[in-house]
Formats: sequence, structure tokens, C-alpha cells
Amino acid sequence: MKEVETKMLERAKELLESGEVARVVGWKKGEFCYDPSPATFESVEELKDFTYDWFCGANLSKYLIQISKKEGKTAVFLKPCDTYSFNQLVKEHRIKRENIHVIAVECRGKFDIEKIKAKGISFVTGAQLDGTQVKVSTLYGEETLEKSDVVLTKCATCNKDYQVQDEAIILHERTKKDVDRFAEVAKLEAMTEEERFAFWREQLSKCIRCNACRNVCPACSCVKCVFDNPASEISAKVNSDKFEEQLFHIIRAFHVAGRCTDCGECSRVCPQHIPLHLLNRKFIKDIDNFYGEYQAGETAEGKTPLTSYTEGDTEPNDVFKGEAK
Amino acid sequence: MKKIAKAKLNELYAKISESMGLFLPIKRAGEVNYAVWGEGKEVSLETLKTVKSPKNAFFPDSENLMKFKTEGKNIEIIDVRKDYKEEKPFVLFGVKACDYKAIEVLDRVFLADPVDSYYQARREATTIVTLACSKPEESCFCKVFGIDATAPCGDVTTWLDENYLYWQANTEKGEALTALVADLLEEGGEESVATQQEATKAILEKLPFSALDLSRFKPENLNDLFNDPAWEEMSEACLGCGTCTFVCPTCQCFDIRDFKTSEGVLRYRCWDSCMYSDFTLMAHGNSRTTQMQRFRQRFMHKLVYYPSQNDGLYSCVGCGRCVNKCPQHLNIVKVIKTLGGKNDD
Amino acid sequence: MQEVTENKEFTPNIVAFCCNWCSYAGADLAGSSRMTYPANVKIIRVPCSCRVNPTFILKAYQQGADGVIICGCHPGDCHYVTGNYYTRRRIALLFSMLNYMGIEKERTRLEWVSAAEGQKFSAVMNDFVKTITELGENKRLTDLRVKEGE
Amino acid sequence: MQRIGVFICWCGSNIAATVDVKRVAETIKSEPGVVFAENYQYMCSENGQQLIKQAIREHNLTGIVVGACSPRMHEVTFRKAAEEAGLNPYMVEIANIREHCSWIHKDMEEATEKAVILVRTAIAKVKLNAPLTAGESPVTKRALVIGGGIAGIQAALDIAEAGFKVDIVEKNATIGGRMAQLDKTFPTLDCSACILTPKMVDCAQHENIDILSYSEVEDVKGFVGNFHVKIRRKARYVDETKCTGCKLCMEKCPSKKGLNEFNMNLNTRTAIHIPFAQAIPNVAVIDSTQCLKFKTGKCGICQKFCEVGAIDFTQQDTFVERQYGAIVVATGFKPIALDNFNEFGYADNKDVITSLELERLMNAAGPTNGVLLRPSDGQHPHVVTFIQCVGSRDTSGCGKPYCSKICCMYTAKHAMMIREKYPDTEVHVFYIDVRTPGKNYDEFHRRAVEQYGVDYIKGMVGKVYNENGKLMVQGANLIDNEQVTIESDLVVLATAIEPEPSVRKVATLLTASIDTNNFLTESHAKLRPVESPTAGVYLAGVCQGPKDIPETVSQASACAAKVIGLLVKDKLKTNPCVAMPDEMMCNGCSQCANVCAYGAITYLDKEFRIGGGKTEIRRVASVNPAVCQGCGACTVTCPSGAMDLKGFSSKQIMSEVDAICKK
Repeated sequence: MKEVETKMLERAKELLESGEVARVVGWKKGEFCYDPSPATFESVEELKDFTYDWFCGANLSKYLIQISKKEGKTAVFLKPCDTYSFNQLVKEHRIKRENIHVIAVECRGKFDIEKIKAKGISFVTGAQLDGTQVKVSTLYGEETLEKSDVVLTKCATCNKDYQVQDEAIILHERTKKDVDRFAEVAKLEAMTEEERFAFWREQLSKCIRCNACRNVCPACSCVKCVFDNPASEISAKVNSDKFEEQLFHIIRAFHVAGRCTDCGECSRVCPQHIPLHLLNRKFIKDIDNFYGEYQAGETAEGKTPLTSYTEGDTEPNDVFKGEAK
Repeated sequence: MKKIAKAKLNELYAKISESMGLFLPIKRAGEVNYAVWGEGKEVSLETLKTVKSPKNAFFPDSENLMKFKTEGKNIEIIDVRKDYKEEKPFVLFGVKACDYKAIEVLDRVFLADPVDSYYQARREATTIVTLACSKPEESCFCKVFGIDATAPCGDVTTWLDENYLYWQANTEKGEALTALVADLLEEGGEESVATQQEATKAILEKLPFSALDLSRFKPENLNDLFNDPAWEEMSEACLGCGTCTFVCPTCQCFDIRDFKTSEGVLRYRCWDSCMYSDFTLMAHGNSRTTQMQRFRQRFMHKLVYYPSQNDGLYSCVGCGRCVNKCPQHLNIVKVIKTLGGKNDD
Repeated sequence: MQEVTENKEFTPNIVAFCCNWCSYAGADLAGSSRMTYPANVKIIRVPCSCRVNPTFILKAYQQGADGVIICGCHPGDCHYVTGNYYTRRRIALLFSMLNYMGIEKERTRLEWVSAAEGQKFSAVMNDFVKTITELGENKRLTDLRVKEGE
Repeated sequence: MQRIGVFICWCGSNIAATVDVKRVAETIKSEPGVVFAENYQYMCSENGQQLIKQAIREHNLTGIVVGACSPRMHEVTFRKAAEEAGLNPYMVEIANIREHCSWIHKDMEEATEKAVILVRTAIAKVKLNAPLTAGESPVTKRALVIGGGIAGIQAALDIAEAGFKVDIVEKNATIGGRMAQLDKTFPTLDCSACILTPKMVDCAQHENIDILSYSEVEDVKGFVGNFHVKIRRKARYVDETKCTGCKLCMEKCPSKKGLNEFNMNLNTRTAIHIPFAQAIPNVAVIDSTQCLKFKTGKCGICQKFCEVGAIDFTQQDTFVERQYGAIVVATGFKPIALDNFNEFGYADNKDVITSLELERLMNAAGPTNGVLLRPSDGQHPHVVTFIQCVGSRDTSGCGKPYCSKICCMYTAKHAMMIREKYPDTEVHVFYIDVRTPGKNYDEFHRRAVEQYGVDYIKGMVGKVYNENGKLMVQGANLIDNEQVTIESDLVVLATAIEPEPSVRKVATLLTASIDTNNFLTESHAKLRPVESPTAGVYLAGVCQGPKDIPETVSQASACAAKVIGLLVKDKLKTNPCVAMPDEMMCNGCSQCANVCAYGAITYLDKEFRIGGGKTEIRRVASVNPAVCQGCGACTVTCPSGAMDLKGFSSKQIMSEVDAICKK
């Protein structure tokens, strides 16, 4: 990872120095080894805080909505999953493509500090990939964990490839994972109605309506969200009733249906670890089943499944056929 | 000092629950938050940081204020406050030192004139049992605010080790609660507590944020701090979500809203976040139009505005929840480090 | 025994969204042909079934509806050419999601009813009311604040 | 402050018998915002409307709710009344307490309760109504007639006579349609061609009529008064302006094996051909699937012999784009395919024919020059059996559920003509019912039975099979209650008719509604029988429902009257209930434009103030109110809720939901 970071830094310097770009969007170091923040670098001087490591999980695409409006070109480092969001935003005319220079960067999955801490490991000072394992160094010594236990949920099933790039910094090829990203959805589908209701009731009851899932979501890029708009009659700041938990999450998932690229940021940022990606993935799975496979963000053109149709589409009353019971 | 074997804690909870409400850290769907105890609930006292702080025991996420009942062309106003006048006594159990300190911050807001009767009713009906920390982690920085994590106050202070919960009543309310559960308690434990405190203090000393410099956060520096160019950079990744606010034990902002029901309107108040784009939205528009301004407001309030009105008491208690939970890893520590140490002289 | 009596007393409240050109006209035809269906079905006229936002459906449940039915022109017969094709996709996904979240799948229904199908309209409504009556009160998607007053 | 007036109609006893109208009005009086509530026997009557107008003026009403029949019935009436009293017509809502209440409920208590809820729902909506103003759009003074059969010809002639330009688009090489194929017409038995061809010639010669034969409508945009239509002129490989119709090419063409569609494929024609002698335009067309020049590249004989040089093998389809104010659909019909009716042996026996084939066999210009000969051996048939209702009134799913309406009459006609020309021929007719209402129609049928001795057998045919060269028709005689088998030489199937299949495409292009049988839907079965619900589109002939020639002609003339009524106007009012984006909330994501069937949504970059004295440029949607039809597809696609529909706003619909759910 260090070599990748070095290359990225070199390239960022070059681009800024030559004036090819006015700014570079990447990540900057935090207080620990595991809390980098998305950041804009406008000078070589600012790049001293630049970092790219195993904890740079954040999706940078959404920031480009505002940044691409600025004068001058912006270079951005995008991981595979980020490129889908980027494309989707270009498709929706939210990012000015001509103002962005996309540098595809290597990603072999990002680590989730909360998962590491959940293993009882604290005072983490670093983490390195070692084959299928992760060596976590702490103030008290080194711990070895399985990579699959440590990566962000969104990375566990990710087989995404770069959908857009003006150049690339990739030193290690990553291997395709033999995983079914819909396995968890299928597991829920196989439950009884009562079990599913209980599952979601438990999960959604944790929701504190912090809106982190929405605000981080590249598909939730509305100028004003319906949930913030009193005129929509469904706005709310807090889930005053359990119904509002359901309403918020159903409508949010519905609004991004066909546009969600499955970047998994919603689940990453949820302070209560609600598996929100399972809502979006359900829609993706259904869309694949009913209307043919579709991956949002694969291109920056074309209609989404909900803005197109065929004459012989599945009837709503038939969606339950063949359902496990 | 008294103690109770860990194995008997459930009996303790059951005993308290017989006559009082019991609110303590409970694990539900994988996350630990304060909730009402019941048979079969998974209590997790060991959890250092509940996701939400215990502040919602006094200042719930949402509470009803009044109803407007319409019938034909008449509107009847129903005051639902009386429901709270006779608040059932309850015990808030397992509160950490930082969270306990946070209640003091809230008290200064809600119990100052005009007194918030909703808050007051619940506050008075509560016996607070605190729990000393034994395993602080790297995001903790309560020490910076003069909090001793090993000896929290409260009506009762407790310590937990592998075998026992140690119990010491500090107040009348605490004594009363002790009397209620006296049958379950046995004497002793001073030594174990002292040993634990010593060990914990050693960790606290070494915590990475234990020596944050707050010296610049004084009322006289208000303008300089407000106009500091660093805000722009510090806030640039902010999503404008309410995570920091809603997990914060001291955030006390609320909104009052109306909800249409089948028979009229229900007026309720609910948590609000200064990070939200419609915070401070007024008829003329919004006085804070950028996320930087909102971000600055939150930290200026915690570190400058609040202390300047409350005898220098910061409205941050160093619990570190925002450090852990901010989706983009922005937090008050970064603000303190960036601005706190810079003395103008 | 108690339960049986209670069930009989339960009269569900049902919201029907009907498109102006086919289903609303179909309901009119059911009326002019005197084809009865229970009074607990109340119709909201929308220009096209594609005007029905999933929010409206959830809102109906929040406000205490026990069943929601959406009626539109048969696919291919939409007055607005393609409107009901979009309805079909949106509603299919919504139904699937509600079911996934454990909301009774029988509670929400979509039917294509043409202007000439008064009989179908009446039959569909009779059947839907029967289904909802058997299913019982909507408890999973309701807002307690709305029901509080009862 | 809202001042709502509520008017509850009794509709005589239609509503009042099941809904306690007085109680509804009384209950509603206490609704917030309601300042006036009254009930009256007939709100739609002059007096009822007067009552409404007076209340609006006296009570200064800001909105009214009429609890009455379906808004599809009298919404316009009440809007006009409101407007006359100075209230915006869109401040009117109708609570449908007749079709949706009094007519379907029997219990007075229950119906009254529901009526109150329906009225409350309408009040909830009207409180959120906004005054709307209809825009104006100009009218293009030209009509398009799709289909050049008798319906299209009649409509075109009538419109042209009134002084407006008309284009007839006909997909075949000639106009004339099905009527041109008929031999005689009932009930007068006059020659079909003799009465049709003069009208065809009139069309060709009329200065206001432009015939676009061998052409199809490719695309339709726009709306009433302003349709923009793209027409494909299929390559006929003969220059229409040069061809004189001399038919020399037809004599010389070596490819003579093409099936003659005009004669129902009963004989053949050359690759280059004029469909029939009186074709209009009298211009040849080359069947490129048959022509040797196209198939092998060798030949081109016609080109050599054509004295005017009209043959052009390189011709391509061309497109004509024109503006029209009104469109008449007259796409006609075809007999259904008989694939589902193997029991009649149509596919296996040459001598089992359809009625339309018989028309050609009886016609002097037909394949047998008008002599009735069996297709199999060219012999005179001595026993002819007709089978009625082949595929009509069929609820089994094999045929059509409706009555094709014309078969009883034309079968009687055929039977009579055969008995007249060949008195030695035995004629049997199997029928389920004989339906011959109409002036001189039943007399016509009786003549067949009484004067011409046609043997009518009530009963269905189970099977037709070939036994030693004879067609055995096995059926039931319900009157004598016995099974009969009739040894026949020729069997004629009165085949059901269905709309010409291309009507589906036309309907889609025009956004005209169509029913499950592919018949275009009229706006109102009784009161607006020639108008499609799509404004500016009119229906003539069988495309709207089965009908005979006299009816078709009347309907065509009715269409023409409607079209003329439209075209004389200089401006039309547009529907103000259209989509409208809130630019402050629009993301410019283009999803709404993706679902708009009318192309009504475009985007523009606009500058917005974002506070702090700053501005930013955002891409926002913009709706052309003249093009938007108000379906609302965009409103649901819009995630931010920026797009809303006037007259059916999200707030209005949600307030209706609330009102219905309110306990």
C-alpha cells in the first residue's frame, strides 16, 4: 500500500506543479492510523498530509458535485466502487465530467476499524495485508486477523472493476472473489414474513435518524431531500414513531432504486450498524430478476430500470411467485 | 463500600425493577444503547461507549408536548405535560464519568430559568448509578476536561471487575436505593477498587489525547477563533449528517414540530442537529448557508460559547463518541488540535 | 370465540387509487351497472396510475388504512401511452420490498381495470375487501400517533 | 381564509334514495372552512347551477365541492357555472356520491356515512386547489385521415367540402378499402363499386384532398390543434407523377405468380400491378418481394416498356412531415384468421371459403368473372352451406367475444344472390340468432327466407369434413332437436371481423385508448361516440366497433362535423393541469425527461442565489405546458419531489388520503 501511496503522491505533485489541475481530491491523515478524511489539496505544500492506506474506505465521488463546479480541473483518486458512483452522477448531470481528471487507484478492499475493535483490539497503530490475513499492530504488540473478518462489509462481496479512468495507479492486481453478494438478501427472503418483520424491526429500531446514510449516499444528491422538506408531508428530524423508521428507509431505498451502485457507504457510515445495504441490494436483486441484469454506474449514459420498461414486464402481483415459504 | 457478585446482577436488576424503572446499557441487534431493563434483555455494562449517550433518559429523542384536537370547527388544546408531573421514579444505571458530567452540562441548560419542566420531572425522579471506567480506549479524553473516569459521582458510584460490582452510595437517593437492594449486597471491596483505579489511571495518563491544549478557547479569543481560516479545511469533508450530534452526550438542541393525527395535530419536540441544513431556518431564509458555518457553530458552541456563559464549563466531556462515529472522521479532537494550541501571543 | 366476533366487527379502511381514464371510469361503470362492493373502499382519482407515488401508499398506511389498491389501464392501453408501464415497475419493486420487510403482501394490490370492466372493478373490490378483512387490521405499517386518539 | 361551499345533489332519487343528502349537507356544515352547504334535487339543472352561482357570489366562496355524479359527467358543467360566478373553474371539486356511492350501496346509513367521507375528501383537496388558467394554442387548419376506406373517404370529402385541407394516408397502393372488394351491398343490393368509385374519384379530384397512398403514419407528436405527423411514403418503385395507368407494364411483366390480395388470394397478379381497375391513384406498384429485378437483378422489362419512364427501381421510402389540427382514424377491419377453427376445415378444404372470398367469387371483376365456381374444381356448386358466427360471440377464447354485426345481413345477401342467379342451388344457413335490426333489414332477411327459400337452420356446426369429395357439414338443428349432416359443395364461413391490426400502432402513436379487442375507445359510449378520449382524435368506421356501411358513413360524416367544428376555431384552450417543477429543488438529473412520453421536459442552466451573496448555476427542468398532457409519470420519478402536477399535487392527493383515513 505504501508504494501505491508514494506513486499517488508523486502524481498529485506533478499534476499540481504543472498546473494541469487546480486541485487534487484524495484522503488526508487523521489522528490515528485508521481515521483518514476525504480532503482537497490545492498545493504541493498541502500534500504533506496526503495519505492512501487500508482505511481509505470513503467514496469520494459525491464531493465532486460541488467541486466540479469550481474553476479549473480537479484530479480525483477513485477506487473501483467509486467509479460507478462517478458515472451515475455524470449520467444525472450532477458532475461536470469535463472538469474532472479521474485517476483510478488500486484497491484490494478496505479495513473496518470498528470490526478490528470489536475483536477486542484497541490502540491500533497500523495494519498491513499479509496474504489472506491482516497484521494489526497495536501499542501492545501485533495481532493477526483473517482479512475476511476485517474488511468493510461493502468490500467483502465487491468484484467491481474500474468503469472510468483517465489514468491508473494500480500496482497489484486483485483477484476476483467467489462470493454471491445477494446471499444475505436471499437468506432474508427465505425467512417467514414474521421473521423478516422481526429482523427489520430490530434493526430499524436502532435508527437515530442521523441521516448519515443519506448524506453519504452518492445517489442521494438532491438539492433538498423530501425528508427535509416540510412541503413533502413526510419530513421529520427524528423517528418519533416506529413507522417513520420504516417510511424513511423504504422511501430512501426506493428513491435510489435503479440508481444505487451498491457502493455500500450507507452501511459503512451507520453509527448503529444497520445493514442498510440489504435494502438497496434487495432492489438490485429484484431488478436483475425482473428486468434483466443491470448495474448502475456501469456507464454514464442510458436510462435506469425505473425510467424504462418492456411490454412484457413482471406484474406486481406476480413478484411473490416462487418465493420460499 | 458494598459489593455484589457479577453473577447476581440480574437479581439486582430485577429487584430494582420491582418498584422503579431501570434504564441501562442493553444490547439489541448488535448495538448497545440505554434501554429499559426486562427479563431476558442482554445487559452490557462492560461496553465502554454506548452508541447513544444516556441523555435520552431525560431528554428523549422525541416527546409530545400538546395536542390540538379538532372536532367540527372547534379546536381543543390538550396539555399532555401532566403525564410527566408524576414521573415514575427510575434508575439510570451504569453511567460513565463522561456521560455523568454531560448531565451537568444539560442541567445548566434545561434547569436554568425558565426551567424545562419535562426535563426537570424526569431528572428529579431519577437515581443515577455511575460506573467507573477500567478500560478506557484511545478515543477517550475526559481527563482533558478534568473528569476522573475512575471515580465518577452520581447517587451511587460503582466499579466493575471480573467478579464483582462494587457499590458506594453518595447521596440520600443513593442510600435509599442501597437500602432497597440491601439484601443483595455484601460488605467490602475497597482494596479491589483502589487497585483498579490505579491501573486505570496509568492507562488514562498515556492516552493519546490526554494532553489536549484548550488554552485558546476563551471568550476573549472568540472573534479570532470564529474567523480562523482553518474552519474551511476542517469542515470540507463534513457530510452534514447528525451523527456527531445525536451520539453526543451534551448536545441539547431540539426542534418543535407538528404532526397531523387522525383527530388533529400533535405537537412534539425532537432532537435537532446544528449540522442540518435547515437548522436556523427562519422565515427570511437561513443565516447559515454553508456547511462550514454549521460545522463551526457546533464546535464554537462546545468550546467557546457555552463555557463563556457557564463559568468556563466546556460542553464537551471527552467521551470520544464523535471520534469513533463520524463517517468521515472529523471530530472535536481535530478542531482542538488545530485551534486550541495556537495562542495569539 | 372472542376472536371470531372481533373479526366480524373489523371493517377495514381501504384506499383505492384509480386512474381517470380506465379504472375510475370502470368504477363509474360498476356504479351505473349497480354492481355492489363494500362501502369501505374509497376512491382517489389520479390522472394515471403512474401518478401514484409509493409515498402516498405508505402515507395511507400511516394514517390508518388497512389496505391500498392501485388500479390503472391495462398495460398497453394507457391513455398516456407509457404511464402504466412505469407504474408496473415501480409498484412491482415496492411490493417486493414491502414483502421483504415483512409487511403482509396481501395488503397492497395492483389491478388493471379498463373503462369497460365495471364488473371486474366490483369483483376486484369485493375480493380485496374480503382479503383485508381476513388479514385483519394493519399493525405493521401504522403510526401509533395516528391511532392514539382511538 | 378558505370559504368553501358544498352542494349536495339528489340526482332525483338516484342519490337521495340511498344517501341521506340532507344529513350529508348538515354534517358537512360543521367542517372547518365550510361556510355554506346546501342540497338540491338536480345540481346540474339550470336552477341547481343558479343556486351554486348565487352562493358563490353571496358567500364569497373561494372553492366549491359538488357532491353529485361522476366528475367524468358534470365536472365541466360545474366548472363553467363557477366561472360564470367569478370563481376560478379549477377551484371546483366533485365528490362522486352517485357512481361510487349511492348506486353501489344499499344501506342508507352506510352510504350516507361514505358520502360524508367522500365529500370531506373533496373538501380536503379543494382547500389545496390553486386557481389555474388554461393557456391557448393555435389550430393548424388541416386534417389527417388515417385509412382510405369508405369511412376515410367520406370523412375526407366532408371536411374538404367545408373548405379545409385534408390528407388521406392509406397503407395500400389504392384507396377504397374493404368496400371496394364487395360485390353488392345490403339491403338494396346495388353494386358496391358503382357507389364507391365515384367517391374515390371525387377524392382524387378534390383540390383540398391530398391522397398519400402506399404510406403509413410513422410518428405523431404534439396535441390537439397542433399534431406534428411524420408519414412514411413507401417506395412503390413507380413514379406516381409520371405513371399514366396504361397497364402496359402489367402485360409485359414476366412474374405473374403473385397472389392477388385484392381477390383474397384466389388468383394471381403480376409483380408490377395496379390493384384493381378503378384504383385511385391509378398508378402501378411493384411488389419487390416478387419482382425478378429485385430478386435476381435481371429483368427490368417494365422499365423498358414504360413509355413515360415511370419505373424507378432505386426508389427509397421517403418521409413527409406535416402539421395537422385534427386526426380521423379510419383504419378499418380484416376478417379474423381461422387458425383456431379447425373444425370448419378451412385450411384443408379449398371449398370452405370465407364470406369475403365469396364476395370476390361473385364479383364480375373477380377471379371467376362473377360466375360462382368452386375453387377446387371450377364446378358450379349445387349445395351451398353458410355457417354464421364463425369466431363471433365466442367466449371460449378462440374467437371474439363480440357480435361482428354485419354477418347476418351479408349472409342473407349472399344466400339470396346465389338463389337468384342459380335457382337450382340449395342454400342452407346455420345460425345461432339472426340479428337484423335496421331500416329494411329484417324485411331483407325475411325475403331471403320467404321469397328465396333459403333454408335457415338454428344451430351450431360441430364439424365440416370431406367425404368422397363432398363437404359434410355436421351440425345441430335446435328447433327439430336433431343432429343434421348436410352434404355440401361449398361452405361459406361468416368470419368474424376484427380491427385492422395496424390500429395498435396508430393508437400508440396517437395515445388514443384502445380496448382489449383492439377497438379504439370512444370518449363516451352514448354522448361522444365519435371522439377518442385523446383530444383532437376522432374515430370512424370499424376501428371503433363493428358496423356496416351506412353506419360507417354516418359516423364518418359525424367525425367530419367534429373536425370542422375544431378547425374553424383559431385558438384552443389547453389543459392547465400539467406538471410543474420547483426549480429550487430540481437536481437536473434528467430522470423526468426519461419517462415523459411527450418530450415535454427540457433543461436549462439557471443562476440561483445560494446565500451569502453568492450564486450558482444549476441545471433545472422546464415543462412545456402546451405539450405536457398531465399524466404525472415525472412526479414520481423525481426523487426530490421537485416535480409536481397542477390539479393533482402530491399535497392534494395526500390530503385526500388523510381525509379518507380519518376516523
